[in-house]
Amino acid sequence: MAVRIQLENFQIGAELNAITNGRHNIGGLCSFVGLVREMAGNENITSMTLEHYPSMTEKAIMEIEAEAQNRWPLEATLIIHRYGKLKPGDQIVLVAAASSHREAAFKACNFLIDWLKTKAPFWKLEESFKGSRWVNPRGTDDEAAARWD
Amino acid sequence: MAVRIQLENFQIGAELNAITNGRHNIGGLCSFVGLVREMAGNENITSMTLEHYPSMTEKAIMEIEAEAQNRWPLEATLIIHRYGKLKPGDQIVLVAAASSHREAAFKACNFLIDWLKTKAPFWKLEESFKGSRWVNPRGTDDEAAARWD
Amino acid sequence: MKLVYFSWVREKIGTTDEELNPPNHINTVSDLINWLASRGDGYASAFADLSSIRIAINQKYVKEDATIRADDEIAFFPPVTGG
Amino acid sequence: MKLVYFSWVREKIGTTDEELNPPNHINTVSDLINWLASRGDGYASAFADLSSIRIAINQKYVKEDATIRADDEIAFFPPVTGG
Repeated sequence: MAVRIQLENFQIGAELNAITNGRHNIGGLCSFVGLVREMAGNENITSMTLEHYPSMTEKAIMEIEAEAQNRWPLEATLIIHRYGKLKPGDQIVLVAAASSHREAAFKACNFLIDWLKTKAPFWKLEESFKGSRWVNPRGTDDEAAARWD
Repeated sequence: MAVRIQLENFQIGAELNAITNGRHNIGGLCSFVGLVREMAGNENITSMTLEHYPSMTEKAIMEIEAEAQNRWPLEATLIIHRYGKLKPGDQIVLVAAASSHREAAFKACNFLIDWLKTKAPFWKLEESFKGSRWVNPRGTDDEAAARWD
Repeated sequence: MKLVYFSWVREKIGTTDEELNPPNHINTVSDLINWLASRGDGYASAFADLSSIRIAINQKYVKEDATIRADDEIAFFPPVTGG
Repeated sequence: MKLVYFSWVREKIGTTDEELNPPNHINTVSDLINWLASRGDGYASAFADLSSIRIAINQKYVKEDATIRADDEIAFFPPVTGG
């Protein structure tokens, strides 16, 4: 039950351990880390800048988290989303869901990242030697998000 | 592309970082950690002992891993499975799949744990103050595994 | 009311946010968009394809037919690409 | 041939593994199971419900109709519960 929007990097191990430490009712912890890829289409990107809507972002993500809590019996959820200028290989986002059973953990984690993609107010600017361009949402992202409607 | 069967615990952060370190073509890393729950049905368990078939286990899991590699475009996979006597809250298994796109990472990770559940030669003995009993496979595990047939 | 812009909407309009007082007959987001588009090329370009525009009032997603009020914070931006 | 047992199959039979030389007419896993079940109560109990028995020959899953050879390692165990 935690949402953090931050410039800084995060330590996956420390974050995931904090979820399960001392908890004996968690049977499965599913997590997803999104990273900046070097290749965007056929182009090598040098950096990616994430813009967001500060006063809305946390609120929007907390609503997504609350929706996941409603849908599945979760022991814990965590969403950390970075903004600012990132380089290829950098971590962008960490999503985690813990439950007594693995199916709930998997589905909730998948749901969280799908809805983040299409509902969290972030915009990605890919920068290469040729210039910069705003990333267009992928149609597959809308389809993935629509699975949960 | 790594399978480890071990008595010792593992560090999630170190394991996942090793997958992505220096790799700039990974867009998504999905992982799942299975842990020992304190409650088994209505009973408090004091420990769980995992027996396995040493000469078969690694081979069987490598086949599952190879099948995942065949089905999805994966940049990396990792499966660590513990055996021996564990306590509530202890980590049992770590499964991770990395891909350029998140859908492949998610599906492969989910596939790996589903097939591990029904195809990797492990048996769990739950120990409580009332005695010990071998865990029966859950019907839902078979259904989950059958989704990928 | 406060208007805020993100991503290429911000770039086309040329500012991150502004305080504007539209005329009284501007009651909905749709009215507001038409009024803004008449204020200059940057706005017109930003709002040229409404299928690419998402709207939030006071940090909540709304549709173009939503009613606007004087003290609202109204945000315009392209489809989001989080995660 | 080498026979290995796990979980409650091992407990019922009372040993982790053993070297046995079944008679010549024992050609399949099914034959072997019937022969073993006739050797004592522990075996009979272990093989009482074949729907709960899984089989591997030389570390590969097989069905009951699989052919067995003298130098095989044949494993009997309940359905697995990995992960």
